[in-house]
Amino acid sequence: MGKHVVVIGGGTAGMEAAGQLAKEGFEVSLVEKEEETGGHIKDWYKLFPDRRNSSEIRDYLEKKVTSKSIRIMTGTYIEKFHSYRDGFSLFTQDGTELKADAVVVATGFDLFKSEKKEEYGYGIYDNVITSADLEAMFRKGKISMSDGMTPKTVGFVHCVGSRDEKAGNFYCSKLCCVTAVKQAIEVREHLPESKVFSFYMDMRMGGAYYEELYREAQEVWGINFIRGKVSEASESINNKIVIKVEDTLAGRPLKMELDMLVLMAGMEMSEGGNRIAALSGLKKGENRFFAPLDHHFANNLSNVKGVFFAGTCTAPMNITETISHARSAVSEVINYFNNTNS
Amino acid sequence: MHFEPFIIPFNIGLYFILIYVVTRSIVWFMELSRPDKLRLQRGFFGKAFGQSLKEIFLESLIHRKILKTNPRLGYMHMSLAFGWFLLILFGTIEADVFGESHLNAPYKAIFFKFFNPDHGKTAFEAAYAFMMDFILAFILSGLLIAILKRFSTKAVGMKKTTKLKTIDKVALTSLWLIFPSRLIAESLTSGAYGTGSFLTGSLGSLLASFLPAREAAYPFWWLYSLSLGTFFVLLPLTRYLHIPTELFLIFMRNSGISTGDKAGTFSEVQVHSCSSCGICIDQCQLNSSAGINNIQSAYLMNAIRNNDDTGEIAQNCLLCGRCDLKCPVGIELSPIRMIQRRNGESQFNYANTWKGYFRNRQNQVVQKPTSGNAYDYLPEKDSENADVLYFAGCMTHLTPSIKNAMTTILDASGLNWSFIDENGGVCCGRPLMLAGQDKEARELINYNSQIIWKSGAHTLVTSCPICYKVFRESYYLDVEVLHHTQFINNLIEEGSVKMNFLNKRVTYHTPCELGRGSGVYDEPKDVIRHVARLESTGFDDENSLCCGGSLGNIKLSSVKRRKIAFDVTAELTKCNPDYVTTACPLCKKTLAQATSTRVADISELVAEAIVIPAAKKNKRQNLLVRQSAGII
Amino acid sequence: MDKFGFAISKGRQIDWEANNRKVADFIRENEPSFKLCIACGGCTATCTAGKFTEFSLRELNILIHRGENTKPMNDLKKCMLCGKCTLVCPRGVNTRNVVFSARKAFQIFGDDAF
Amino acid sequence: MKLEGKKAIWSEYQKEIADDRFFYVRSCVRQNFFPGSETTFLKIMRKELMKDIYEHPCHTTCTGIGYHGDIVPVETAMTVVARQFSLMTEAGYENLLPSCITSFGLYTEILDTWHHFPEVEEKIRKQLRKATGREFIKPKNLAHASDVIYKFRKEISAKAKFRLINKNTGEPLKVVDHIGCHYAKMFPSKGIGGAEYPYVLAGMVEEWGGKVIDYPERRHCCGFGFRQYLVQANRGFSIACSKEKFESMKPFKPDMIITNCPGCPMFLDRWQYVINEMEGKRYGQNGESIPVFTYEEVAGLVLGYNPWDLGLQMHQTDCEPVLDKMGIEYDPDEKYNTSIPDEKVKIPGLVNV
Amino acid sequence: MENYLELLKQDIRFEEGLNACMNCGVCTAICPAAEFYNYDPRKIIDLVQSGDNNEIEKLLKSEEIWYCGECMSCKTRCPRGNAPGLVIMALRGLSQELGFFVESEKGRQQLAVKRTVGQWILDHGYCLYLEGVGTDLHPEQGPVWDWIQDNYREVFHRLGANYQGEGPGILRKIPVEAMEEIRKIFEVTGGNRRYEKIEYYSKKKAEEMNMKLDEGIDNEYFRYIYKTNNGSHTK
Repeated sequence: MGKHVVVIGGGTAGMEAAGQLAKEGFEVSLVEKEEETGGHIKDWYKLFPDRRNSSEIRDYLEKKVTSKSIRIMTGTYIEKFHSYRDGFSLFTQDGTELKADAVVVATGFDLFKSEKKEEYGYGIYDNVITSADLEAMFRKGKISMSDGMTPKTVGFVHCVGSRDEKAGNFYCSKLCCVTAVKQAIEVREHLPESKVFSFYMDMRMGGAYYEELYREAQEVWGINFIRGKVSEASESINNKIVIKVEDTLAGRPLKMELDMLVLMAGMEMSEGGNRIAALSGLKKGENRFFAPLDHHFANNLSNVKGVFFAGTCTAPMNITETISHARSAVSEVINYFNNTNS
Repeated sequence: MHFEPFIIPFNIGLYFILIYVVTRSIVWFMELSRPDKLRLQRGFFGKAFGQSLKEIFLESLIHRKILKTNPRLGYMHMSLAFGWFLLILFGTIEADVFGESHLNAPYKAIFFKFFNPDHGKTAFEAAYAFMMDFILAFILSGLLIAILKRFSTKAVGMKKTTKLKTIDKVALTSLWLIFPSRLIAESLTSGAYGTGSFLTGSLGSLLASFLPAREAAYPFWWLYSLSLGTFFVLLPLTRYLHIPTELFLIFMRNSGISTGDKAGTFSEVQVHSCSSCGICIDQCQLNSSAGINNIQSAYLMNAIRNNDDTGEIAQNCLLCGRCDLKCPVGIELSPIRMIQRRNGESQFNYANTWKGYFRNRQNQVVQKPTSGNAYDYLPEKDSENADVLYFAGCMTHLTPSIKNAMTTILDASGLNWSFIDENGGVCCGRPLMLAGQDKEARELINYNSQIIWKSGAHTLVTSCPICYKVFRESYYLDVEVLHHTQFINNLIEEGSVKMNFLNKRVTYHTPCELGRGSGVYDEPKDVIRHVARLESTGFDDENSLCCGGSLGNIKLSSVKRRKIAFDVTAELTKCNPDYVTTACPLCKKTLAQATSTRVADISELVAEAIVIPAAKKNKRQNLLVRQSAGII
Repeated sequence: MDKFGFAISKGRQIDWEANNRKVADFIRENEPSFKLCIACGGCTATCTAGKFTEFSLRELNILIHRGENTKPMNDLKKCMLCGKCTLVCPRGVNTRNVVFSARKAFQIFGDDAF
Repeated sequence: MKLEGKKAIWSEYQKEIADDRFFYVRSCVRQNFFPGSETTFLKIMRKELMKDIYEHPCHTTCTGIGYHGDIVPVETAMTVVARQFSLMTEAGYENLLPSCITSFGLYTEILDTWHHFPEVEEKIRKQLRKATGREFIKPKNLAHASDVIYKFRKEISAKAKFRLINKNTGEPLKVVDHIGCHYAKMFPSKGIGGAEYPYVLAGMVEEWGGKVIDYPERRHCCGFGFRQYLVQANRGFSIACSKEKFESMKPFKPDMIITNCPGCPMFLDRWQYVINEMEGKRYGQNGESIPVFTYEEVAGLVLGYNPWDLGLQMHQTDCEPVLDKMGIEYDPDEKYNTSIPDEKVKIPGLVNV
Repeated sequence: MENYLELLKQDIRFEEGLNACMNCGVCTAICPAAEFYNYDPRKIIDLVQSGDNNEIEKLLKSEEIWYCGECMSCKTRCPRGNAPGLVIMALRGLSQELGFFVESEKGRQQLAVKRTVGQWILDHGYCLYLEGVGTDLHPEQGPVWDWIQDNYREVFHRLGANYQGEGPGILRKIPVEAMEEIRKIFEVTGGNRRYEKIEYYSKKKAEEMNMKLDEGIDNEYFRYIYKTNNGSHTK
């Protein structure tokens, strides 16, 4: 067919989609704003629930996009987006024009900026970090506080920037709970002496083997789960993080000193996504993610014919879901051309 | 004749053990309660005496019970016990008859061959020697099995055998050495003098053919004497104390003494009568299904003897009572276990003294902090008058089908009945007792008793065997306590209920508390036979299994409980019946989780089969309404 | 106090640092499934004692985990050990032994439990 | 502690504060407990900053304390507030400048409610008309008096005779800032620096040479809680709250406390005295209590006004330690001198807590 | 019996203060009252949103609703944009409307607030008017307060007050016509009605408890509600 499809975003969804498209005989341009492909996977160490190394997924994706019919354009972002009856013409920052018969938008997500939850003091208190920061520590293989010491008590705050009107996000980011459980276990693995606490509103373990992981965290790793949203964190004279929370199951306020506080940042529509939305007139939903035509049976289709969504640019998803969503996007692309041809 | 030093170890050992046994018996006797003392005296000088002798012969020597349950194991025990007994008996006679003097010191008999090396020349002597050899061979054969057993338990058809401590091992080896050393000693001597019968004689001549037999014999006589001596001296510290103790036990039991709920001489004697034969381990489902094999009765007895902490062991048991029935020595294992559970509340504890050669009663009062009355919060409750009371019990409230079935049946019976705990009542108290907390249990018992008294009823029907047992044994009530299977059976016999025959094949699981616990075996089966075809399983009546749900065990994890339940249901469904029936809500719940076959309480079957007389239809109607309205 | 007509109120927060959790440790030691509670409240719902008095095993579990031992010590007496809760627990917590061990712990530790 | 982080937040929470022509409304609490502060405020505004600030003789309480004491219904409070607006309109001013945080909070809340429920505003206009025949225009700009001092902190700094610096050590004074709850907790965007790290006082302190210390309970309420203090039986709660704060700030060795709320300075001041009476505990350095000031008093000290004209003698805790550290000259005898000629100076019993 | 939830919904603060609550406990965690009183705003909100009329009536008669200090810290944090503090204010309003407040020790104190602050507003136009209010009612004000009371005019004069003077200034005398307007507003907007209800129900309660309650603050009932703390409110 030799049709040309531009895939915007070189993360999990983008790479998977590009790979599948190439398999189906399309010419593909994979546009990634960063210097290398891989997206968030790059920053993650191990994946829930099976705790496999994220690099395995990355290798798989890298292999997937080796086909010569895929043109990988890293360090590139779209500046103009024109749609015509028979296709699209996209311009990158350096003015290169990409003529496309179809576009797959895979702009993914950004992590919620935790400093917005001022009361948790991210960016203010030395030992308040985010889940992403912690993954970085895992990759380095060393969990340490600002003073280089290893923490003895670590707390995880769920729902930072999710289910929170004040943060502007009403939705549940869906992956933070299981990530918190996974990270809590990893902390105990790295620091067997440490005590780990998890402050949650609801444990949303709706995925294969998520609940089992939660159980393991309690049974094997003795992680303390306390039901209540942390209200505020502050710093004591000896640099400990003092948190206030209600132990809602005991019906009593609880005060605790921690060496380290990990904020489970939620997922938000990515900056890149917003830019594309602005350029292309693609509709966004109330949750600010791209709005598929239909959430049940057409959640790869957009309000612009020939533009398709893949992955977390439409809603929080885990990697499994992202990959299958990308594949279904490709099958939608195929349908699209079959219909336009006939 | 000159003095032989090698007999010293034997003599020391012998006299030591004789004195020891006597003194210990006296101590035990002294520690008996007055009534028990009288009982024992009466028993000893009464007709029970003969009975006891018979039992001693059958059990202590022949080991009939073990023979029944496990012939190979039985033979082993018999050959050693009975064989040795014969050896001593005829040895003494031999020494009397053929020795140079009559009424010799025991050693003369034991080392007869040494002192009469050329004995066995005449035909009669030869014949006698043949008999002696035969007995020895008999023992040695048993010994052979014993040794095999140590290395492969399968050899004696057992799955597990008791584990040993060092001291036991030493004693064991000395025991094992006794007879081989005697064999070799006698053989060598015989070899030297050309005497001895088919065993010692032939082996003797063989050895003599290449050994200086006379010189070689001497060390073996030493070894023989030494092993005897060591064995006797160590005996009080090891399970072999059961050999003398068992006699004492038999006398006490036959004098009508029983364990009771406090530690005392009788429980002590029982504890020491355990030979660690390991039959209890084989019976135990915690061992066979749940892979727990360090808590069985044999280990408990051991732990008590050694004064180890029995807390864990005592609690980790289903109290199904399977071992009680199979114990060859007839030790009341479960009651002793309960004593251990109550430990901490009971005043009498025993502690080892004299490096374990003695155990005395410590009269220190171990009391737990007085919690006051734990259940003051229970409201004053007055019950409506009725002839028949129905007490569903906690567990039945988790199996409403049984509750509803019983309501149907009771309504159909036309009796004036009342439902004590229709909207949830107070626990019967047995669960607390099973955990060893009798004081608390007593509070609940009193509370429930009040209700029952006030009602003026003459019959109390329970659905839960756990309640049934405690109502019968620990409540002081002047009402007839019936399990619902018994109650239904009565109804049928009186012909006050009519039932259709459900064309179903069913198996019946006897609940522990109902069967072994309370001796109710037949009524449930009779009831079943009225409504369905009852298939037998390999585990009926006394031999029935525990479902695994038992409240008797507070330690057992749900996972292991399920393992037991799976094995049990596997047996119960072998003949793939339509229903597995039982007569206990807890059994029902436990078994139901482990099989796809429908598990039903007998009452449910009956309710299904029952023919409601027109008069009572409306009552039934109301019931259905109430049910659908979710009131019950 | 008298001079001013009031006394300074004491805080009622659970003070994690100040609390003593040896009872919880003891129970975890004796009954590992203690850790598995997800506070669903099934035990409280089915509780025999709970029919007659304020008694929530779910709450006591939490309090013990936090080292708030006073209420549990007084309340656990109310339990009848009937074992219904053990049968309904979705996480297979051996609640009966939890109560049993807790009572034991309070007996052993006495005032050191606080 | 990373300051950049806070700065980032502060930069987000800047609000518009009028530059001149303010309509000033007084605070019931401050008039009774810190009259000197309001006097000083007006003096600074008029004499130092040359601002036009008008006070209408007919303005009254906003009923805030009654409203939060739950004896004054919301509509009554709204109508009383509407009347203040109409006084302002009548006087031709549009920048409302309350001296009281509770008032500020109440005005903010009412304007917000009216914004979301215009029908309520209409109803109130009707009721005001019915009761007084008055009309009103809503204020164009609403700022608390402390906002204005914050806005002009640099100007004040320029005229400063003293700075918040320990003249012996040259170290900046360690200052605890306590913000009235109703300043920004209800509407973070209406407060300088927001609700979590309010900058309104911190800005002054930094500008005038001091150093703000950040302690765990800094956001905690002083415990006024209206009815909680007003009724004697409830004061145990009120004092417990302040105590919580003292215990939390003690390790940081603060030199002084600065507040922008009417009640707070009074409570943080008096409760130190009571705790000392009850438990013999003090929270300042070398056995003293922590001096407590209003922001006007601090501004006044910086500008070199006479401490006794600021009304520091009305504090139960001694202010002298801070005066000494700042190197301010003062006449001790003047402190309790009621300054009416040939009248015996009455010294209260035990004052120096 | 009325539907209390409906009555509450008529209060604008209730409408502002309560969207769906998800019981996260953020309010209780930060609430000063929850820290010292046996009080849990989360539970109250949950109860109110359950709409159970009997429970709400119990609540309106309870001690709990009087523990809140109205600092509004809860409003800052709630992830669902609720303001438990405002809901409490609505509950307190209704409790007084229906006369339920006298059923609780803390509720009865409303009379004390009314007869002090409330009276001052109507008499002087200030929420506080402390001349003559000495350390007998406010021992915590300490010796300095005695001194101030002893030298009231001098002290205030020195600090530039216009004490009871004409024109603007500190503690000035508020002009008669202004006071008239305030009283009129109270009449028109239900302020007086609220005052009367507090008085009416308190008098009834006083009789019921057979305590003397006549005008002013110098009587048995006032002293009782002002000083009594049965100690059941804190841990």
